[in-house]
Amino acid sequence: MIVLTIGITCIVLTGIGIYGLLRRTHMIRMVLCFNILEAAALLGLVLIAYRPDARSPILRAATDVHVLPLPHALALTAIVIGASLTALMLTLIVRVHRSHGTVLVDKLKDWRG
Amino acid sequence: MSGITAAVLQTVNTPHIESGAIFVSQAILLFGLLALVFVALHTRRSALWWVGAIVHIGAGALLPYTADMVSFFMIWELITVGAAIVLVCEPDAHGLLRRYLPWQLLAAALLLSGFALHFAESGSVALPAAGVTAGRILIGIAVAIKAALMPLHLWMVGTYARVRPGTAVVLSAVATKIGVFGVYRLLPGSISLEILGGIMATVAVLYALRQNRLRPFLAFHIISQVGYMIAGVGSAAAAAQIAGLYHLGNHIVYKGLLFMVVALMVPMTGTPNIYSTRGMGRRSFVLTVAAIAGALSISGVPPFNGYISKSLLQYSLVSPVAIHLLTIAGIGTALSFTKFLWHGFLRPGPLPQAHDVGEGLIARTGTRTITVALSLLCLLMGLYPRSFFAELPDSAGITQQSFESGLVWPVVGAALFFILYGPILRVLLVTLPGSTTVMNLLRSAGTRGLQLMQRQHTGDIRRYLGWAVGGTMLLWTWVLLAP
Amino acid sequence: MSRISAAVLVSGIIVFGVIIAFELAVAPRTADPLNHAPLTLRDTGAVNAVSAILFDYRALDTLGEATVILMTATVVAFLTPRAKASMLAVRLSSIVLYGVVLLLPFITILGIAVMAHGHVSPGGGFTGGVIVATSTVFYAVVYSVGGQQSYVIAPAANKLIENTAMTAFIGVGLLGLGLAGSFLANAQTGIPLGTPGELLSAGTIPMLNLISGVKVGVGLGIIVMSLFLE
Amino acid sequence: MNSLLTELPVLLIVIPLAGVPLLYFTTRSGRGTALPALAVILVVVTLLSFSIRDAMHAPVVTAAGGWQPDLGIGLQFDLLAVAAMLVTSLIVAQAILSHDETSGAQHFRTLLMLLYAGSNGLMLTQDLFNAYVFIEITSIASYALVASRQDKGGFESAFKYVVMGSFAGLLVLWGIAGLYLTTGTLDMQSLAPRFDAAQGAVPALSAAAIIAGLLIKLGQVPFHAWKADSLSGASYTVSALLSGVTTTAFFVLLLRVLSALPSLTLSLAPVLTTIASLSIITGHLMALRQPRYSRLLAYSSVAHIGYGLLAVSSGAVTAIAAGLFHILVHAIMKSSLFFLGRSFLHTGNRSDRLEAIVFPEQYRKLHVTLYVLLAMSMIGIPPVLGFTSKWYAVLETARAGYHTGAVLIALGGAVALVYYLRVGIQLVHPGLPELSSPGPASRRLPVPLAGTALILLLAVFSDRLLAFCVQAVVQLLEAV
Repeated sequence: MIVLTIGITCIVLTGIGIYGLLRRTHMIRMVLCFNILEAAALLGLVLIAYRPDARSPILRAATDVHVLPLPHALALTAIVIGASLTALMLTLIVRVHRSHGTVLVDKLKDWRG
Repeated sequence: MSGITAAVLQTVNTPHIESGAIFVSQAILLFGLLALVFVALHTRRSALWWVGAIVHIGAGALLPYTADMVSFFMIWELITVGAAIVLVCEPDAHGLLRRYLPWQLLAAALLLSGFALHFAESGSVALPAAGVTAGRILIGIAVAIKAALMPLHLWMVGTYARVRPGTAVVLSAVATKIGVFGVYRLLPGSISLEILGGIMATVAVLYALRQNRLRPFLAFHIISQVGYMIAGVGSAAAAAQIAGLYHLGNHIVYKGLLFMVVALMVPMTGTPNIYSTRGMGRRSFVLTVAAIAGALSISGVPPFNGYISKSLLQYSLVSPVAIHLLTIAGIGTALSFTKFLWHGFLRPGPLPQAHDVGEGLIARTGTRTITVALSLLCLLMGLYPRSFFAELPDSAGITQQSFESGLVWPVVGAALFFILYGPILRVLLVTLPGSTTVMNLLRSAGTRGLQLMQRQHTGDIRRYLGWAVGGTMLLWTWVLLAP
Repeated sequence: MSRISAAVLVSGIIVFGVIIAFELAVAPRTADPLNHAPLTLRDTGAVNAVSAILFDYRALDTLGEATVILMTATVVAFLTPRAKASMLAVRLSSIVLYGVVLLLPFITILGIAVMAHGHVSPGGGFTGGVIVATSTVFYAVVYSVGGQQSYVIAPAANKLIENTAMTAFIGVGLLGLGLAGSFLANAQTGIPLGTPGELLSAGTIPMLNLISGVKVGVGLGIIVMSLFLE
Repeated sequence: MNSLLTELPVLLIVIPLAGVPLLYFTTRSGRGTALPALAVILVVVTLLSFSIRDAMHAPVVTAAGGWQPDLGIGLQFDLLAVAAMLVTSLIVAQAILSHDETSGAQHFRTLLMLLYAGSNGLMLTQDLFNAYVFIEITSIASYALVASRQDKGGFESAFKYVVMGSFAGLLVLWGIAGLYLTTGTLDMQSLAPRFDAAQGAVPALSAAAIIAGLLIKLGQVPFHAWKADSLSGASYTVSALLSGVTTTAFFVLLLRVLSALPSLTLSLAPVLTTIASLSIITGHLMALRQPRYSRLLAYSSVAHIGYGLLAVSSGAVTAIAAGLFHILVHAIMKSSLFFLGRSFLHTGNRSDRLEAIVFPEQYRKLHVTLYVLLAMSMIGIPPVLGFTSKWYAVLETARAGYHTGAVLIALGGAVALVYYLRVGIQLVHPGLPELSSPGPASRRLPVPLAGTALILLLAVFSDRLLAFCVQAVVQLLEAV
């Protein structure tokens, strides 16, 4: 049941994220959409690690069933990278706002063709 | 193996030695050197121009000896590079390069594709490369561009009409001849090539008749003569191939002669228009003799060299259609050159004022000597053809009978000029589509297409993201549905 | 992107998502994914398997990750030359002002504790680093009111700490190279792994935990400060 | 020494990374010098050249941290990596020499070291997730480099680049997660059998997502549109890096991924061929009407990477080698063309619109010669290296059975001529009005001298270079 719920959430989040990326003109909303997409991917990773009735991979007693630790490690790395990307995008938005005077992505049309 | 260095080394060690190749190479080399001497005497050129011209002619003379695709292609490109260097030195370099290079590179690309398909089938880089049908067609188009076959001739007329006269002499020595040699070397003989050559010879003559400027006029005659050569070397009959090659040699000589005459004429009369030039006959005896010799050669009048190759072609071609077409072309050529001689040299009337059109020279003795030498060469190649090209049959030569048969059609052509020329010209002007209109149509269609494509790239990153999402989904769909 | 084409694309994505979910539900899983958990204790001596993977099995990834933070911090600081801070126009109440000062040591200590216990309990360098970063951010937010800038650590010192931490990370790696012949090696170096569960156990993992904690703390601090000082 | 050899792949990544604090600590104040960065490159190249012989013998496989690839991260140092890294090192070194602006020089060099480390990692790694980390390192460095000009156009370019790049990164992340879920491994070496054994469509879909992400990074149709936009605002040095280093690294990674999944590559071949063909057509046609130097070159890159992809997707060893060879040659010549663009700035004009660009007075003839040689190489006219690589690409693609593709590659050169001619005519245009403010006069020789000399000299050895590439591809395919 929990797998199903998280799976559906994952798919729905991806859909929302992609739709937002394609439709929203505000740059910060685009960044938020990226964060949503990333959250979906992280949920997916956590779902991969999931085992029924398992505990977190803190190996107090070696006999316990643990969830897979590797996806968690990957997720941690992905979070850090995602946060860095978000920071970079926000910085760029600040600078674009200063130079173009807008935060709407459809106004960024100096380069085209 | 398609190793480039290895293949080039192999060609250096074992070149392709065969009488046809030797003849073409020597013809190009000989005439090329004469052309260089002519230019040297005629006018001053920059050092870069000389480098280009020497590369152009040298590569042209080298090409017939290549034994494999790598060397053939590289030297083929080297000819273009040489020509490009020459054109860079011209006053209107930009326009010339724009006209000349794209076509040459297109030819090279098609040749490369054809070679590639051949290589794919045979696994070897040896020439001749005429295996696959598709490859054969590609190679055919490539050599057709180089030989300025009729719908693909625009580069040549555009270039030869705009360069300085001396440059035209040098360029005319190599470019189209290489195309003809390409037909000879790379394509198998067939009736369709004969007919194609015949059609080209005829149609080009019709276009030449229409011209009123000297150099486009000569350029269209080159195309027409190339038609003869293609009919010859493209034939399956060995005799026709030899005749075609000999025509190539002849053509190099008399066409160069005519270009030189024009190069000397224009500054003297001050106009490139055929109808306005006149009185050359009274101004320069030497040039008049040279012009007459060139005109008689190209019209195939015995005992000049054009007759030999043209009559041989008439006997040896397989397709009767091609033979008839060539006869019509011969009449047209005679008609056309009667016009040239009449307006430029023989017509009575007041002499125009001589003035400088940019070359800054008056013909010097040296240049005239060369025209005389070439006129003599035309005559000698007609009188003693077998000492120039040993492969020719014993029957080749001037006899009593040949005077009778060879004079018929040229005389008909000359007579037509005086009787019917006006009506013929009027019909031609109305019916033939101009090449510029076709070109403009193509160009505007192309531009419209490119604009459409460009307008899709709106600069909106969300649209690009949409393409990426769509592309990914297409990839996924394929993965799902693929077996 | 028009609404219709966006809708088509998104529904396509959802269809694929459903297909994937269905496939995963139906298809029998042939290969069980690689599981580090049963090996961790023996190999690394760390109780926290995630930490063991991050700082031992896949320490190269973590080096890369630390690089990403370093790089982002550098870039963000470079692209946002310090302008005047103009966050809030009002003066904050004394509760906030003194509360932050009171809280600050505790937050920092908590962060350091999380870093230090990364190999024995949930948490680790990254989590701890984020906690430390919040403390500096708190301080800067509260004391930057009114236009003057306040730092816990000066920007130049931040950079120094970042680069030193980077050097230290590579240094630990080189230690492994020197002692065991492989970069970022842990157990093979001969450093005692200790008793699992103890603070001083698991070889180089705690060191790397601390180093990356410092890096994350300082790096995130730089990033956030640069962005809000805009 | 032996242990150093087995650790070589890690060192090749770590040495440039260590360059970052090295640059920081050796800088007293302000701009610093280029020496530490150059030293790093020198060390890497020395290591590379000393180990070519070992790589010839057999690929050097390293288990990072001493953990066998399935548990930990595997890195592989083979001829493919040697070839690509020699090329990228050359370009990075040229970029360091090329960047003569005082402001932000230190920042630029730091990013350059990070880009270098990231691209080296991309070309060496055998682990999918590790590849993802390096993809992000390389990409973030690229985004930052694009923005480092700090002007209006630069930020617009950088933002577009970040958006597309992040999307690509997410696709790769999804793909990696899916592959790990279904095959249970992240190691490319052990992927193939498990991939074939796994049931259902998920493994193939995941791998396709990774490939799509890499195609975005490489800029192939229909993922290409960001490329020109994000190069437009970058400085020429940065554009040279992006089209030289980043592209090469991603191409090598794509090669590794494709060769790790032979069955998928086989079934995807028609799609990849279509994508490559479309890229060739679109790239060349779009370049025809571009008003700016950098955009024109960017679209031409789309087409040239298409050549490589086309040759690679045919699956034959010699064709893959020819594609690799062309990509490497393209990296050298395209980056040289971009470096050449820096000379426009010496005439005092900042715009790169084709009407405005012109070569400066100093070394004018040299500049023109360089441009002509490079353009000949891009078009594929003998006797330069670009010709031989195109020749091999055409012939080997045809031999592998992709006749249309071979014809497309050959015809591409003819189209390319039209736009390079247009630029060339503009560059030597004599009737230019006097520029109001001549830019910073440079006494230095143009940077792309090295690259151009290389494409001239190496043309003689193209047979041997191709043989080297063939050996590299054989190694790559045997390793799986």
